[in-house]
Amino acid sequence: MSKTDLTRRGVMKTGAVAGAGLAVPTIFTARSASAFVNEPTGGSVTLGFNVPQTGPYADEGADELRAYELAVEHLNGGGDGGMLSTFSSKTLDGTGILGKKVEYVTGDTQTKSDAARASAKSMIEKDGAIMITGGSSSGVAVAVQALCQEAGIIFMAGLTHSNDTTGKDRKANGFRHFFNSYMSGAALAPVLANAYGTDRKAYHLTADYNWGYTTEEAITSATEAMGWETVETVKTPLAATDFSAYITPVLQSDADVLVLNHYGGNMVNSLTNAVQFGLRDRIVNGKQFEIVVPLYSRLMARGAGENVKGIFGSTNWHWSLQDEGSKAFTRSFGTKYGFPPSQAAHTCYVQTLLYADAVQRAGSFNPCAVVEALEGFEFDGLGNGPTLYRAEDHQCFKDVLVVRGKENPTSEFDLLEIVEITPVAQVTYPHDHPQFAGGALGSCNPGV
Amino acid sequence: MDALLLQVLNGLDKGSAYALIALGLTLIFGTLGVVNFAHGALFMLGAFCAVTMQRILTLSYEVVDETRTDFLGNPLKVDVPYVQSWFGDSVGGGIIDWAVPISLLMAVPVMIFVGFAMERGLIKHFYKRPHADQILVTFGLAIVLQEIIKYFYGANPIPTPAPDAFAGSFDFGAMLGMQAGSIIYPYWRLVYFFFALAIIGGVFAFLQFTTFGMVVRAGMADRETVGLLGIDIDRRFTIMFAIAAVVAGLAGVMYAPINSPNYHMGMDFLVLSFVVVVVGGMGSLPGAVAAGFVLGILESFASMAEVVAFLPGINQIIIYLVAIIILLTRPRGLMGRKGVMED
Amino acid sequence: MNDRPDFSKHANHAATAPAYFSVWDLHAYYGESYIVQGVSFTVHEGEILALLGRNGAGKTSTLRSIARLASPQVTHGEIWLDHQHLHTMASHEAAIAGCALVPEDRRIIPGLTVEENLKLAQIVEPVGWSLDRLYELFPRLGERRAQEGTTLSGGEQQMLAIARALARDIKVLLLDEPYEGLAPVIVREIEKTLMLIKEQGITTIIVEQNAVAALKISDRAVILEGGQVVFDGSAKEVLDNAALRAEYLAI
Amino acid sequence: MLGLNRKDSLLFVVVICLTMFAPFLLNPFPEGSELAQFNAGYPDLMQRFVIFGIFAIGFNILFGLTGYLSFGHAAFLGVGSYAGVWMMKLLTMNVIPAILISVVVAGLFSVLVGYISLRRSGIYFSILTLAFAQMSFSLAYSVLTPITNGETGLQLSLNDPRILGVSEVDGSIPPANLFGLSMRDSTELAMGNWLFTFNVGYYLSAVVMLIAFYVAIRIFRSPFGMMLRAVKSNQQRLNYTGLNTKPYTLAAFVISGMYAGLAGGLMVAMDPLAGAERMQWTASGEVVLMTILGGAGTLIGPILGAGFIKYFENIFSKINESILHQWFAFLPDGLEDALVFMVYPFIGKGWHLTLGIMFMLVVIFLPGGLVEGGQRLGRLFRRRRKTDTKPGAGATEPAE
Repeated sequence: MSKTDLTRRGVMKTGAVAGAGLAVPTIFTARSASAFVNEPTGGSVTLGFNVPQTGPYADEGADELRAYELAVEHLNGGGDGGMLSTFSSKTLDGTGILGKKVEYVTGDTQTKSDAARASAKSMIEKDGAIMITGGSSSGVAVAVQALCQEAGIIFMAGLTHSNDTTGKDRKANGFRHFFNSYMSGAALAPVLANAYGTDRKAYHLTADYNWGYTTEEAITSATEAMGWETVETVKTPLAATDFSAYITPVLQSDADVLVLNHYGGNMVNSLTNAVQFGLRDRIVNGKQFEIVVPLYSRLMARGAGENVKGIFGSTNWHWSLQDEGSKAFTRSFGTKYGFPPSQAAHTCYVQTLLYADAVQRAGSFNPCAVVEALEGFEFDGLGNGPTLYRAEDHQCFKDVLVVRGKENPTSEFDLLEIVEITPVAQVTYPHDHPQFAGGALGSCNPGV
Repeated sequence: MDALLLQVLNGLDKGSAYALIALGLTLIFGTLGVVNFAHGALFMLGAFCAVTMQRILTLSYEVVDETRTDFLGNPLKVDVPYVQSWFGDSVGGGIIDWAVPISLLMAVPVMIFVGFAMERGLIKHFYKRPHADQILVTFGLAIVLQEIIKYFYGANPIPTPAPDAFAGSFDFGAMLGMQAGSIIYPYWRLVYFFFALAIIGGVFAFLQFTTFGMVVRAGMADRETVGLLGIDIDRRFTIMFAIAAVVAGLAGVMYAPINSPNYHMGMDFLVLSFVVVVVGGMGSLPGAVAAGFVLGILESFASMAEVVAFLPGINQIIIYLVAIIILLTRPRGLMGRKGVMED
Repeated sequence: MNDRPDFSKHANHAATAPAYFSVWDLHAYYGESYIVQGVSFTVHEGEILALLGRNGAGKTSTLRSIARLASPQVTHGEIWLDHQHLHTMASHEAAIAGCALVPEDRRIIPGLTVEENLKLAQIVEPVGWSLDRLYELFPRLGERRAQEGTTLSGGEQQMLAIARALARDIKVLLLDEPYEGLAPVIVREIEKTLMLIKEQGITTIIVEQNAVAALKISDRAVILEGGQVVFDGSAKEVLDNAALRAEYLAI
Repeated sequence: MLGLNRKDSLLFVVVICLTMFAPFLLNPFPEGSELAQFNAGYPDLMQRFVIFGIFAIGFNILFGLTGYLSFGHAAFLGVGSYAGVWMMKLLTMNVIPAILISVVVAGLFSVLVGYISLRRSGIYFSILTLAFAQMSFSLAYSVLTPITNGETGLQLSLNDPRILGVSEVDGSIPPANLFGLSMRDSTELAMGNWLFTFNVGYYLSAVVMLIAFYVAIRIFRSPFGMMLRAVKSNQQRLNYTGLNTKPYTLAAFVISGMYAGLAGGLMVAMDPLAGAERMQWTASGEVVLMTILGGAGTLIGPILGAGFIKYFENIFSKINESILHQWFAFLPDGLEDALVFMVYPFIGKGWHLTLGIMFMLVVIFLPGGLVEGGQRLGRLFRRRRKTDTKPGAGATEPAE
């Protein structure tokens, strides 16, 4: 078993203290002694991977953690280098970041804002993490992003799909590579119109919290622009486990499409229930009844089993993509762990690389330098084609995938097939688009 | 009208699950006086009996298919279940298809064992301890059981489909002479409802018509007097506990196809089940069952778009609201008796 | 205090046979309250003993202590029944040893029929009278055997409670307020039953507010006051001694 | 001292020392050592220790004294948090008004909930409080999103009006402060290989906790406290005497609700965010567990319980596989892997399992909670000391 010789902030501090002279018994160090918070002074730099390890998203968190470990390995020159070789920016050479060995600490967000912030704070205050990344829900991402802004740490969001993360809750120190509700709508609507026609009547079931609201808004406005009619939108409690009471009224409406703005366990259960109630066998207004799941996750598709077959949805990335970056990442992840990576793993891996590259290009770990390096950064070779990190809202703009549940999966990881790669131009929106209004980045905060 | 009928139907299966869990909780409350926070975990264990049976039946060996490749470009390894290769595709496939009903056979001994071990190993020592201690220890146990399941099965829901024979849904609309397809109800949910009725009926019959059941009923009503008649009620608790565990476990097995089991499904049901038990009335079995169905149906009604439009958020809080109203107007719940769990 | 006559002499003990049932220096608490404060007395086989005293004197607590119920908590003392030490037993063991308590409020078990209430008593050996014989003795119970026990009238419930005790093979019967709230006709009927029980050789301890009625059928009497024995003598003595009755029984 | 008896004074002094020297006590291991992982002396966790300590102390005033088991106490903490954040959004970043409004709002809410719930006792009371808290949680999560910001949680933004302050400073939200002293400010002290952090926010929380603890001692020892204990041991008897116990229990309920609000306000002062999940039943259950685990009805127990649970949550969850490998690196490879394999399920993502096992062990072997564990240790120690010295030497008690 390979030993990652992890040392924490401790050794760095020890070095610093020793350098200052052990003869002096006590040294008071005010925070302002360094240029920015947690400035790495030793031979290593610590990143904080804050993912759900308990609770319903624990498996997703585990996959994110695998990707982070892989990224650290590649940054430190281990393994096959993964996407380092396909990444258009060539500053990363396997010698860590700015010559410092990359180390990491992990924490458990529990998919709760409070716990996630506690965990992030512990990484910042105790372990001296210079960057926090991870998460598997928008609520957590927004909460941790705000914390990092206050603490003067860079936050590279993991899986967060709500418009708000780079909309009304955007922050100067926070960056999102993952796509968002608006992009899902923009990518899905034309495909849906193409497959199901433009005179459809849609019934929405929406998880009763922020992500649900933004997704519902994005999908309704995108599909209505195609000529669809929104018959009804119904909010379902997050805690609901059985959606039959929400599914049956669909039978009595004249809707011929059901849109499930649900994620995770909610999506598994609502989709399962909808299929149980025979919605997919219905013919309404002479048309076959259809179900749409705006945001797909492979792990959740697995939970829904047979029921996902033929159902459209969108996803940030899929391992079956054939570009060089995706192939390199899938090979390297698959060789190490024995199964293909999820989209959550992909976005987390890419975020780590993007951060490392930005530091390298800026020549400094200073958050403000990193922000500057990432803003307006254009790159390619990380799996979604040419991508822009937009300066105005710190959102990545890249191709979005429309996928469909596969009819004949060859394994439990091969559940989705790519229907269309929606080009980036089609999902780009102005940064002051109404669905993203109300936020302000503020200025970068180095923490001192 | 048919919308209301539909919601009654919807309430039935949720109500069945509430009723079955509440029934077991009440048995334990009523006879043993123990607040069992691990009861939801028993429901969850039942569901994972179904998952395990599915895993056992689909134990596979790998066959390399040279014509196809896997995600890394190597020849694809296809899993072939032993059962399928032994009995042929149709019979073997059929056996796998029926994994959930078959797992009932496994769940009974497993749950008896779990219930027995729990009572003898742990709960027994807590009869005379304060309720607070009982809560702490059973909550700890619930976490441990849950985490063990998570360790082996992961945190994701695991699809556990019903046999194909029950895959469709029943058209009440056509049967009642209404428009076809307006009131449909999945077969498996009907099965679940009747299964729940059978279990509830079985438990009641057992309590009503056996000597042991008579002792249990007497013990729930008045432990002191039962002791005065020379009966050591404590000794019979193990069996009571095992019965409650089996009821919860079977409820879990049959629930698996309705919603894919995950490791925290027990906790999701636990709090609501406590509310159901209290609303029904402490120590009253008919109360627990009635409250389970009533709350299940009310929850369905409250989710109707018309109701939510009128009272926003009512679908989120209906059960708790009803619980508050009932407890304030009927101090001991619907059918509770004086003196049970009031210390 | 010297002018108060000392009634607590154990004068008549030596004259009779060795005690069948005895309580020795019993102390018991309800939580913090000290209820039974060193009670001692004996009963002979086949005798009826009236345990008398005012409200709160500790009569019911003494009976409950003897039946080994969880409360009051006995902290000290011994209870012997036919060479068996009840004080070390749990209540169900005491019941098996032959001790039967008919509690004050009868405690007919709700939800059970008359017959089930009786059957419940015959689950554990040793059993006493058969159901047939009990129905013969209490025909009204036989008529209502399928009815829920708690729906019976007060008198019938009292009979059911006594019948339930007899359904077990008992050595000592502890009756707590058997006449309470009952019509005189029924009281007479119960008195008859108690005499019948006495004929069977069963020892009885009866706690009763209606001291005169209790003394009428009793052989001996023990009077409690403040958790202690203040009189121990023959029933006749109490009936004859008006001063004594006035002092401790307010009659 | 301060109107406390000798034993309580001693306890209070001990608690004062523990909280004031916490940055030292909680960082016993030198930085960089393998055991540094177990250090808890960083600001966030120390703040959590004392804040949840306040929450548990308050809960114990209700549960430990009256025996009423509230299963919805987190609602008051949550409501207090929301009020605190709104104060910071609208009025000022000074933490004093935020904390005060949290206490007041939580107090008012607990009057309402308590007045209704206290009409029942026993498990019925527990379910009523649970129902209120779950309703608050569900509504805060969904329908009340305009007030609570739903799932994301209520937080500050750059365009908050803030009447007595500024909306932003150079594009950043101004930090929460006490008359200009930022809660985030820390001073670090390096001694050899040890590094100690003294944080303004922690010391503010610690002082507040000490006051809360002192008030709790006074309540425990007051006639009011005696009356509450009487309610616990025999409510019926009290009712027979014609005494209406409800004002007393309601007062206890409101006091403990205000303690919860105080904790919520402090949480906001340390970290200006209020999320709905603070009100979920699991959060209410957590304070119940803290109190029972530490020792219900004892003064110090709840604080110990709070520390115990928060320590597990924050320290055990962060140990991952590579750290384990590092610990056991000195062993031969096979043995190392075997050990890591055995320990791994209990740490990192398995920390819940360890917590569950600890709950069970404590309640099985220490029926009085951690306090009883301490007493047993103390007795063991004292007995040994007594046998060491001569009989009769037990009279030599430490002078104050």
